[in-house]
Amino acid sequence: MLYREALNKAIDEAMAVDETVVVLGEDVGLYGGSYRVTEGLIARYGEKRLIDTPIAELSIVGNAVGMAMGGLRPVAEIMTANFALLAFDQIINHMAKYRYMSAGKITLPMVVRFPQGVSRQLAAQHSESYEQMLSAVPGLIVFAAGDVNYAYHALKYAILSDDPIVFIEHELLYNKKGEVDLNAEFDPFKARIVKEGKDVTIVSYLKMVDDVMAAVPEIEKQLGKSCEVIDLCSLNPIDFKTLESSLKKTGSIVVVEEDHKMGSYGAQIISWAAEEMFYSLDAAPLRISGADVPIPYNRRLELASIPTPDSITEQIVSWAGNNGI
Amino acid sequence: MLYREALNKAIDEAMAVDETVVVLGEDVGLYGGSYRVTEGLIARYGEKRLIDTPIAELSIVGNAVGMAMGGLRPVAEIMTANFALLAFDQIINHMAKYRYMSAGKITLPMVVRFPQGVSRQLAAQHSESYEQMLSAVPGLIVFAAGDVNYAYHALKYAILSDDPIVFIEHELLYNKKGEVDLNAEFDPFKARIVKEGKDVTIVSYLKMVDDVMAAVPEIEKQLGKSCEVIDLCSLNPIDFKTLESSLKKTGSIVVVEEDHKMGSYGAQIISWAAEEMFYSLDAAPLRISGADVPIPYNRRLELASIPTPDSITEQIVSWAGNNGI
Amino acid sequence: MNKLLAEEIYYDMVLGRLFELAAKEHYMAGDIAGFLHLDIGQEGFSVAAMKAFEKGDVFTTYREHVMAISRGIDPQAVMAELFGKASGISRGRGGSMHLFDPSHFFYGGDAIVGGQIPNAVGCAYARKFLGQEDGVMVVFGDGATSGGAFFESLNNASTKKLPLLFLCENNGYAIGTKITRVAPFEKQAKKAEPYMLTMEVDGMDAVAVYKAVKEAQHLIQDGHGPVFLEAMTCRYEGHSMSDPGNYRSKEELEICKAKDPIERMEKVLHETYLLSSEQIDTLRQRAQKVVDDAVEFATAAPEPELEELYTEVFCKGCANVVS
Amino acid sequence: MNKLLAEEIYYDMVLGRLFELAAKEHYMAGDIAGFLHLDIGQEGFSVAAMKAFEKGDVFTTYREHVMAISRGIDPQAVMAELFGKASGISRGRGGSMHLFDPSHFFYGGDAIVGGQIPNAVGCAYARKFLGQEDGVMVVFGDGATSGGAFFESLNNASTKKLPLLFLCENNGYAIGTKITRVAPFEKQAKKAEPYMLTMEVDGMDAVAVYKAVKEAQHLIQDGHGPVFLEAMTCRYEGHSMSDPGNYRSKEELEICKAKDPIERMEKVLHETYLLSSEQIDTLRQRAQKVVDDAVEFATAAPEPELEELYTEVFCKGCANVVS
Ligand SMILES: Cc1ncc(C[n+]2csc(CCOP(=O)(O)OP(=O)(O)O)c2C)c(N)n1
Ligand SMILES: Cc1ncc(C[n+]2csc(CCOP(=O)(O)OP(=O)(O)O)c2C)c(N)n1
Ligand SMILES: [Mg+2]
Ligand SMILES: [Mg+2]
Repeated sequence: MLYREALNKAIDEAMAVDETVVVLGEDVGLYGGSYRVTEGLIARYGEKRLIDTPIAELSIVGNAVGMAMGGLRPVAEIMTANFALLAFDQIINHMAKYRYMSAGKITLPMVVRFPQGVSRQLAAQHSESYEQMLSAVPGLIVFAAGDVNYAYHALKYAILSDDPIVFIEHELLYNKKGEVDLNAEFDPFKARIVKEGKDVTIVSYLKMVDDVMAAVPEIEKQLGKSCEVIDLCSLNPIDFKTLESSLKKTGSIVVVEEDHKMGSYGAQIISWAAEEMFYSLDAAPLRISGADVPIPYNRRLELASIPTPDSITEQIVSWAGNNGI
Repeated sequence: MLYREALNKAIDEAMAVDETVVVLGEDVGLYGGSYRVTEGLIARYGEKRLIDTPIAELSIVGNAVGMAMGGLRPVAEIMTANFALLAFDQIINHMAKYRYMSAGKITLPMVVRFPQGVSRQLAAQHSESYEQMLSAVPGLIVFAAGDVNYAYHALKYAILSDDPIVFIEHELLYNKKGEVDLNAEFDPFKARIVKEGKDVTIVSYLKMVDDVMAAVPEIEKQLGKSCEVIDLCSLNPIDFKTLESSLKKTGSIVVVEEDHKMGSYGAQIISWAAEEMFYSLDAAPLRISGADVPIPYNRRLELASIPTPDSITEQIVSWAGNNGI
Repeated sequence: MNKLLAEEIYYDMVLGRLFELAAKEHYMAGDIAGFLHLDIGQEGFSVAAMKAFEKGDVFTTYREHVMAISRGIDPQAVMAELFGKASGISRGRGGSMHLFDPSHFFYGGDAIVGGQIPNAVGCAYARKFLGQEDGVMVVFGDGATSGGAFFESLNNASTKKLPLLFLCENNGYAIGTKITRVAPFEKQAKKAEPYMLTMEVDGMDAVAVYKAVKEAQHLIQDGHGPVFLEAMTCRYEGHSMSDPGNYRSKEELEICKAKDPIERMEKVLHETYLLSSEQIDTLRQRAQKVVDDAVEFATAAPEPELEELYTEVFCKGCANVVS
Repeated sequence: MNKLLAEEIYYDMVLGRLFELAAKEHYMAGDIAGFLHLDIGQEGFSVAAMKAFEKGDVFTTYREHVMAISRGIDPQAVMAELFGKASGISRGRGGSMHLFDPSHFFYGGDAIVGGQIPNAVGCAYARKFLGQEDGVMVVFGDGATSGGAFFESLNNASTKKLPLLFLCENNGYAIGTKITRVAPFEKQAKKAEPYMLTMEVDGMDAVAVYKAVKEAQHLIQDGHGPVFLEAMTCRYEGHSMSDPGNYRSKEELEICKAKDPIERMEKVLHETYLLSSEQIDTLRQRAQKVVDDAVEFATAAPEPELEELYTEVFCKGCANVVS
């Protein structure tokens, strides 16, 4: 199944079991979603549940908040992360806070989902990542779907849960193939150990997990060491338990993320490791991030602005050298 | 001079030397600004340069961007940080990116200023801090005025500079007293060593600098050690040189910030210390931050949600104990 | 309007006024802090709107004490909230600006100007979807009519023909800025004209407000789509307790106070419903007693426990799930 | 309109069409990537608007190649930008959606729908402030007329009586969504009626667009305040190269293509200005040559150096200042 099909299946099944689930966003209905995530759903559930909205992101989220107050389970789609900025007031001042401010009287069973990240030459206004900002907002749960199985299970969980959840997808993953394990018990808050290893812990999420995995064979070859690769999955809350065990085992940590380095999400992970696991660390932690520049259009520059399997390999190998790993 | 008077003086002098400086925002003109920062300026410079806007933050920043394109030097005031969220698209997708996207053809000599932070029982929608988000945006310079002298010099610099600059003030500092040193050479990008010391480096900014300074005598007494206190001043770019020297001297670092801990601005500082200064660190770094909750109205809860001199003392003393400092 | 209702409206207005005066007093005494926005002068508008919009959902702003009480929320729970106490309607976490009570279909207390309007649009969609026909009312000030959230909502509510009453409380000012200085015209209903039926009412006349809101609610319940009603009002106090209000001349304020909605309603009670001065006095006394009790209750009420800091942030399950 | 101008407009339209066809071809060949939004079908609108709004500033969207060229930006620099080359107008950093050239008063290329509109408002304020009387024109699609940025701008431009022309290119669709499905009416000028003079024009008729924009620019230059002009157009291609455009029926597209602005202008040249087929052909060939040269130039142009990644992010001084 493709990643986008897994998302579609999650929404479809949630809509089937609960009639109050509605989807809203630009082109989500007749068009089937710009990444085809909601394809076919309008035929099944009609225009009242697949709501094509005008281009007004503030209202997409603001209306979803009100729908949740009024008894529905809205799933709001923002076409691309950058446009979510237009809805930040509704996401941060409203969606994230009403429950707390009302002392729990208001619950907002809602999801805001969007794709983010660097795709292929979409330039500065279409290539951003906002997990850094949104994971820092108390009251929001933030999931990041790095693989097909997680995409399906976590989105379905998110839609049927009573919490306000931000669900992040990656532009380049929609056509990724993978299996959905329907039998397994699933916990969307648990980090996923993508590959076990004993010498270096590499923490990542979203598309960078694939880039890390692409780099690992070469890294292991060059270093003669084994890497444990972890997909965080839930960006807030963070499954620190899983990180802790891994770090205790390996004594080192590398975070790989696509976003700009300055003030990045990964800084939180490294900061945690330094604060809480200092005496388990045998080496300086390493953060591999994007460059601190708006994303340029030109392909060479674009690729130079984000980690790639090659640059990941290079940075980890050189770091290992400097730190006696 | 009061902090707000220093800001006023900076704007006033910039308006006097450059006729293209205009100020726009809600209640900045006739009313003189809700924190009286622009008091008296409309009488001097008229309605065309002190522009009272309607309540439309997206347009306040969006218009300022256009004014800068059209040949003015706008200084946009957002009444409180939370409302800046409404303008995040203009700040992040436009103000921060036009120069880069246009390959330098467009320059935006503009400032967006706002107060932030926990004041006194203003509750969840009026108590937030956004340095975490805005410092992570490539293309924006972010200043945080922690004292009167910096407020004056850095704001004047910001207004007369050709860069897009976010200028952060703190709700509780407007009536703070201090001297402005008019003779000294001033570099707004340089961190300020508020107090020298040799055993522990404490990094902070905005109002927390005062809280740290209030805590330091007791900390030093209890520990029998001396603290070096640094006010970061420029949050992006960061004056890592000053941090580096201090850290090399003390071998330890504590960051104190008011914002929620998860994904905070301070995580960037700790992450840098762990990545770049690991082998100079004698102890696990410590990050003292606000609680991961929306800010509650009740005063006891509100105080419990942010660091105070007492809690700073307590945390540093207990950390020192655990780390053999 | 029958006599009972007229009395009730008058009583609520007086209750509102006295409540606000008590809040003001206790703000100055330090029992209440933060931003405190008083509704004095606008009680006719606030009360009549709540009474008229009987069923259905109400969304409003930070200037909402009188509306909350008139909607049926216990004044004690409201005053305790202003005091930041555990017995407050938001358990002391919200304060004056954030009174919420879904059991009274009251989602008041948004402090982002205009922020509640798209929420009300979404709620109207939900109610219509669920076949609940009472409609939704969203109250906002003149200051909210220049922001994107407002405009997008006009457009969206109109496209979807939602059962939504846009109720604009136009008191002429947004903090210190006169609306006419930052808008192209004085009456903001004009902005809604391309989208829906617009109406205007004297917001200092409770009876007129009651009738207008009733009429509007009937229209939206009948499937007419959204309606915009603008009520011209004025507030006597500064914007909030921290605003000295120097931007208004004494004369302007006098003209405004001459239209006092309570005195006006009193006259209606006398002249139309033939209430005696004593009967009116009894109502006042009853209201005073309720306010006194509310203050007493709020004063005695306990502070929230420190553990309250961390409740209702995340889902209950999260912590376990992760651990 | 004199003959020379008519020829020039026709020439630019053909140049635009051929440029877009070449861009399409080179997108499919992999020389251009990202989102590529073609203006085919709308050249009459784009060219005439630029020619008519002679002086003054222009702000527009991602669908701006034809406007950029018609504004006077060298087609080679535009094509090189699409190719992501160092000789591109934005040195390969912006791409198709982000063509900027202040030397031609062209601040086109915003890819946030509606995002450029408040910028244009601010620019109009600045120009008026500085006594520069040419006015500002902001171009946007029908899809932008539902977002807060647009509405706030109507209100603000009207309050300040700014010399600003709101030029709406209504092609009936925002990607796959027909405007009438998400707006309460078909013509979006209605939204501007409370604020300013509104006008409508057939966007497939270059001569009409030219006249309407000229008239509007005169009005705003005469201190009349902002004007809203809506041009009904249609695009022949999908929204961008990644959109198959299945949401439109063949018939709908045929009707649309029957109004082809280039054929129409050709007729005008023949009938009004008495150009021969040969003369028209010469214009076409000239345009083709320019496009061929642009492609050749873009192909041969160098890639940006890797150091380009880090230029113009911060102020020049910063690094030194800190170090
Ligand atoms: C988005 C936003 N911007 C600014 C503010 C600050 N602010 C609070 S109330 C207010 C004035 C609102 O005026 P109006 O809507 O007329 O309501 P009134 O207070 O007159 O009842 C302003 C500017 C805010 N709370 N939210
Ligand atoms: C704020 C924002 N939301 C969504 C998008 C995605 N998007 C790009 S173009 C577009 C449609 C715009 O339609 P319209 O304004 O009619 O212009 P047209 O493409 O038809 O010329 C959308 C939804 C965007 N770029 N910006
Ligand atoms: Mg008002
Ligand atoms: Mg369109």
